[in-house]
Amino acid sequence: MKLFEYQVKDLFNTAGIAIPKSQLIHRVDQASEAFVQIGFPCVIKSQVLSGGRGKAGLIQFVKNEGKGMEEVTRLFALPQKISSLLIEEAVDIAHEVYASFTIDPLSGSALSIVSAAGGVDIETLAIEQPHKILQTKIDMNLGLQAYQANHIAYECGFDPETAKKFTQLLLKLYRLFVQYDCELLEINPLFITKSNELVAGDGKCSIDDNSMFRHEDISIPLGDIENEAERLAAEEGIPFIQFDGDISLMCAGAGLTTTVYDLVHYEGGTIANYLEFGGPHYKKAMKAMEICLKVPSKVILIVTFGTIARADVMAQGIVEAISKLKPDRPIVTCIRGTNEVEAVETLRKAGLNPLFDTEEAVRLAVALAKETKI
Amino acid sequence: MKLFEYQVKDLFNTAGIAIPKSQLIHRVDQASEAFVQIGFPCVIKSQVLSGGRGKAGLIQFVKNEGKGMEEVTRLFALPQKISSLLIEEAVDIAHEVYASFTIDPLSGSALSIVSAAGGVDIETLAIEQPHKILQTKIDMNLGLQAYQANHIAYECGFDPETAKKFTQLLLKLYRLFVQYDCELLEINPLFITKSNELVAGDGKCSIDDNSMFRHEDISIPLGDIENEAERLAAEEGIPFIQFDGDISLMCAGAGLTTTVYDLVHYEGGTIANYLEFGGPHYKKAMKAMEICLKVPSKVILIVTFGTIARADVMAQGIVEAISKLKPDRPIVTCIRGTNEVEAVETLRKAGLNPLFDTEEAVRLAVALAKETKI
Amino acid sequence: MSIFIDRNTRVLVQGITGSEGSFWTKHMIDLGTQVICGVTPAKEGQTIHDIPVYHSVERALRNHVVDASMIFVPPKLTKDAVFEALANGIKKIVTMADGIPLFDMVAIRHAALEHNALVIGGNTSGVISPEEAMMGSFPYWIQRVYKRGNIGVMTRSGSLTNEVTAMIVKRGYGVSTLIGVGGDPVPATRFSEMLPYYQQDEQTEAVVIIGELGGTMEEEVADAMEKGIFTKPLVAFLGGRTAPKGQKMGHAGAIITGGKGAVEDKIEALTKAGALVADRPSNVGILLEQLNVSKK
Amino acid sequence: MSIFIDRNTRVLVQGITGSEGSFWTKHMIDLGTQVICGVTPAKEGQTIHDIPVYHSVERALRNHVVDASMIFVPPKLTKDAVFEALANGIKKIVTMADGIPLFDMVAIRHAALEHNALVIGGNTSGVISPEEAMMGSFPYWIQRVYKRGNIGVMTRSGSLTNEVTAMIVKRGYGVSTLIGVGGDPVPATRFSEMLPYYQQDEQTEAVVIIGELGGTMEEEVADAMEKGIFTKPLVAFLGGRTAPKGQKMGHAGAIITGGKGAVEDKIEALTKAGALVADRPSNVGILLEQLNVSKK
Repeated sequence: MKLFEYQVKDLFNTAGIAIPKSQLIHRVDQASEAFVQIGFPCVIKSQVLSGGRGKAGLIQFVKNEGKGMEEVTRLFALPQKISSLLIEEAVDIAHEVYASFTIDPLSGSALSIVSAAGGVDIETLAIEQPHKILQTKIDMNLGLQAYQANHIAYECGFDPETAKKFTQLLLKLYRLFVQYDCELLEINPLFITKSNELVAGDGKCSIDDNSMFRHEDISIPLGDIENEAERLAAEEGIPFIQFDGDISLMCAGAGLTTTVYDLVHYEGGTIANYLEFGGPHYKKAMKAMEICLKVPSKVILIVTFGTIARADVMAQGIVEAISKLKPDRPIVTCIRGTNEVEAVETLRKAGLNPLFDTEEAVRLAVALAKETKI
Repeated sequence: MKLFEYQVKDLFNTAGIAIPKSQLIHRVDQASEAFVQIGFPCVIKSQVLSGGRGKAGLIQFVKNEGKGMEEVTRLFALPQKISSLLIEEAVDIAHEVYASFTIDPLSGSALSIVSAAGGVDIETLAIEQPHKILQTKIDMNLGLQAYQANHIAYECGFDPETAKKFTQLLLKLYRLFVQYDCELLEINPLFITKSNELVAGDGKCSIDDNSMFRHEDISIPLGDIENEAERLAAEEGIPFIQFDGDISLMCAGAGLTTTVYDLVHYEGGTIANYLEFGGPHYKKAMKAMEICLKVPSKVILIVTFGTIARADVMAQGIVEAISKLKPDRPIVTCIRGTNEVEAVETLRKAGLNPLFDTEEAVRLAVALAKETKI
Repeated sequence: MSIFIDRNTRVLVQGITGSEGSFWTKHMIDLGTQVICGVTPAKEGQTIHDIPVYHSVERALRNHVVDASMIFVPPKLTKDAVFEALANGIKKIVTMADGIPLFDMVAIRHAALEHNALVIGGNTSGVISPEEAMMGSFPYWIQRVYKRGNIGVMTRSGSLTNEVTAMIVKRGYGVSTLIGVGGDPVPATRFSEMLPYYQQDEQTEAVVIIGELGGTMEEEVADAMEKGIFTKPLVAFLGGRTAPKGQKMGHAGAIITGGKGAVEDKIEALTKAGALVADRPSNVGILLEQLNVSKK
Repeated sequence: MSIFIDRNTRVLVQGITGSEGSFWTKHMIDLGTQVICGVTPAKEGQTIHDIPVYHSVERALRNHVVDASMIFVPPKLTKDAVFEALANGIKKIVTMADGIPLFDMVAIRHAALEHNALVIGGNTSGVISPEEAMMGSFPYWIQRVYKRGNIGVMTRSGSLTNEVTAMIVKRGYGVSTLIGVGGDPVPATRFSEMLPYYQQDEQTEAVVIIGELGGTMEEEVADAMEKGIFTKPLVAFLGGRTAPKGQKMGHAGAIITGGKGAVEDKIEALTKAGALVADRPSNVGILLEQLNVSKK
């Protein structure tokens, strides 16, 4: 689960990592008070989970209230329905640094990634100047050791005062990383201010979904999710991503889903959404179809090949969902695996035409999507 | 640092390990109220750090208030000045178990020691029926694993319900052991009640002195220390043990001290107290001598052979202490090591007769102690 | 000869009394697997399909000699179960659960390396040598998918594996041993670590890997081919060529790669190493034919 | 030849700029020890006694080849310093601090075993080969204590070591190498683990161990003698024969033994293994004479 910037900064704050003074607002009428609290110049930061906020104009530096109110009004009025803005003091920046923790799957360790060259384009830097990125493996049975943090700090070329502060910061960041079962915990950029303080300018945190039971204090406020289908999926815990194509996918398993995704594209089709119908969700046909129907797609394509996720149970669920929800668009099924014979029978009895070959099902779905378009 | 029983039970309680209902009293007039709270029959347990409380009559089972008040009055009146009593409900015991965690210095692991045969005479059991004592090494980088606790529980022969409870208890006890840097954390006896609950009947906890900086929430209330010399030593953090012999030892180092202890006994002398004058305490001659003078000894014997604990500094401190405290008993010094020549000079100048051979010093101290006696 | 398991492999089942454990143990036995004992705390003395159950692995091993452990416990208990098997000296372990916390998988991977053990999983259907033995939950009774043959299969997926394997079988091939390394971002054992076993296995004439976007497991396979560690024909199927970047579909092992792991990179590395890469499941068998892999 | 260190041992000093580190580094050099670099964070670029200082061990090792590390950091920082040395591949480490938390020593012992490294300490004066080299803080200038010779010494004590060694020297003997394994309940290296080095060392004709009540290190020495791992003459001095049970004097490694560790048990085990046990320091030299150890 990805957290919003303001949530990540709350975590930093409780861990003793300095953050800029800021205030979160949910409505335009909260802006003036926030500007009084924060002062000018300040930065208005849209709280959305997608990347590239700067390039998309979702982060604005403003020098006075007039310009500030204008931007707040504009951002809240955007079609993507931003639910909150972080009004944040502008920091006197001398230098920017990148610091993160993630996992190294090969060695079974945590990995500290630090670059004193900043993180504006860390991926490019990784390819072009890899020596400027310090990667340090951390035995998670022992945890990050002070000597490791200290060594990293001096490898960054920091002066002793900054190095001591950076060492402490890295140790705090690692503790958070472990405490919250993070896949990724990142400060980017980490500001070194002109008065030589370390301040987290922005933060990313992705918490391992499988560990969420240990973090009941953390959640994405569902009210902050704009899209109705996304909200429904989030409520049910069903993995779901909406795109802007024609075909709703209700597939089982990440591998089969991405394969179907590819096959649809090979046939010239486009995807309206991904929805995980496998694993623990195979009995949720009703809810899954309800979500797909909220998406402006033209066809629903159901592809499975399950073992524990029994084909007959899935087929039965689909039949019930169709009978109840009376979908306004065609449904293509290709359901195989455990008890597939019974599944085919169930679908046939309900008047559906169950297919048995994935490529054939994809071709039919793409054809139907095109027909509907005409 | 050893904790009092009531402190250990407080730790158990916060960790979710059940303890009998109890109330701590400091004065006779608090007893009636405690008896009302706890009811009869109950157990009156003197809060002292020494072992063998039962045999010494310091734990009393009472069935009514008359007998209870009598025992409370008697215990508070004992010459050893017991500062608190724990009034504790009597538990319906079906079975007693021993469970503790300590350290295995060879493997660098923690060690779980459990015996379903109880712990009344665990040392004897260890020699006579070692198979009845389960010892399990725990990799402290990983911690006690549930499967280990589970295996121990079933090796004890517990039924499934008890085994599940015992597994949980052991995991909680291990967490406490680690949280408080314990040299030893012991539940002995652990009661299995007739209603199949696990209740910690008594507990021992010895916290590593070198880790006390991590446990500022824990301390032995100095007011509870009866003996004035012991209290002074505890205030200064100087290791000190009082015995009932004639010669006060002010020695440097555990090894040299025990050697001098032996030599005194070989010569027919007896020890009044041990006091650590080495390591971080070598500059504390004034306080060390003040403590020794509180002890009813006949001679003070000072033996050192230090490197970092400089002989000249110790000698200077002793001279100053003598001049200020004007001791009422003879002092024998045998101070060697770094700058020993200067030390000898300092002592001579002050009119002392510094010795240079430990055995000679011991012989003199023993002779002086006998003279003084006559 | 199959790899990892065969009819002589003596298997202990951890979590044998659970509904999944019991169900799939029966199937494992029916296929021919030698399940000899099981472990579920509090259930010692019971039997499941005539197999004796013990409170702990250590207690089971007092009465049985065991070669491998099959773990059917829930995700939150998986780390403990794997640690128990490792601590008791078991060197072949398959653990199925989907939903194991990431840091638990990190600890499992770390422990497996330290113990020099092969731990397969989590989030996998396990290991099967069709018509021989299995540790896991494969619908081996669907013969159009699980037919014995000379193609080794390694996969990160579940449903997709059935899809691809069905296509291989449709083309007239069969499978020697199929190993699901699992779909978690940190599998306990990686493709490249199993390659030497396929290289050595006489039954295996070629290997098919079913990869995914994310991670570097496919690149490591290419590396092993470049280094001559694996020299048999290899066909890879990789989904996710057209997937939008930065999105994580299901539990794809995508996220934790830092710039690496795009499907194009994998295709390039594998092709350079001499592997053929299929763009759709139905092409996998065709590519095996191109490599002149026999259909025996 | 001495053991552990000699004039060819290239020593790094961690905590070299501290008052103790600086003071004893000077003495180490004066005795002939080859101290070649030092580490103190924030002090890179400085020199101490002409020795270059680095921010970290890894940075020091970019410019120097090192055989051993001498650690002078405070007790709370010791574990980190030892871990740093171990992680950088240093296999001989001496760490002096008195007051290291127990669990830190457990972690150090554990790590030393895992790295197959010799870590000496904590709570020790270190290692000295008189008139050759030292890592630690011995008053080597007191010649009535620190004279070169053929007696290996191992000790758990500080002041008592000076006492006993002075008695050995008084009797006409000298010391080959003296190793203070340290007075903590969990020393990183134990008596018996150093015995093979003394066994091999040509300079060492006999060994004196200075034990204490508590723990089982003396029993392990007896065991090594019984097994023929150590066959040279051995004299033990053990204090604490008359000590009251259950009391812990200073940091004696007494407590953590669970019934074991009484001085009588140690005496019995050592005597049975063929060692002589002295009841007072002045007898140690006499017992060496009884064993016909030469005074060269």
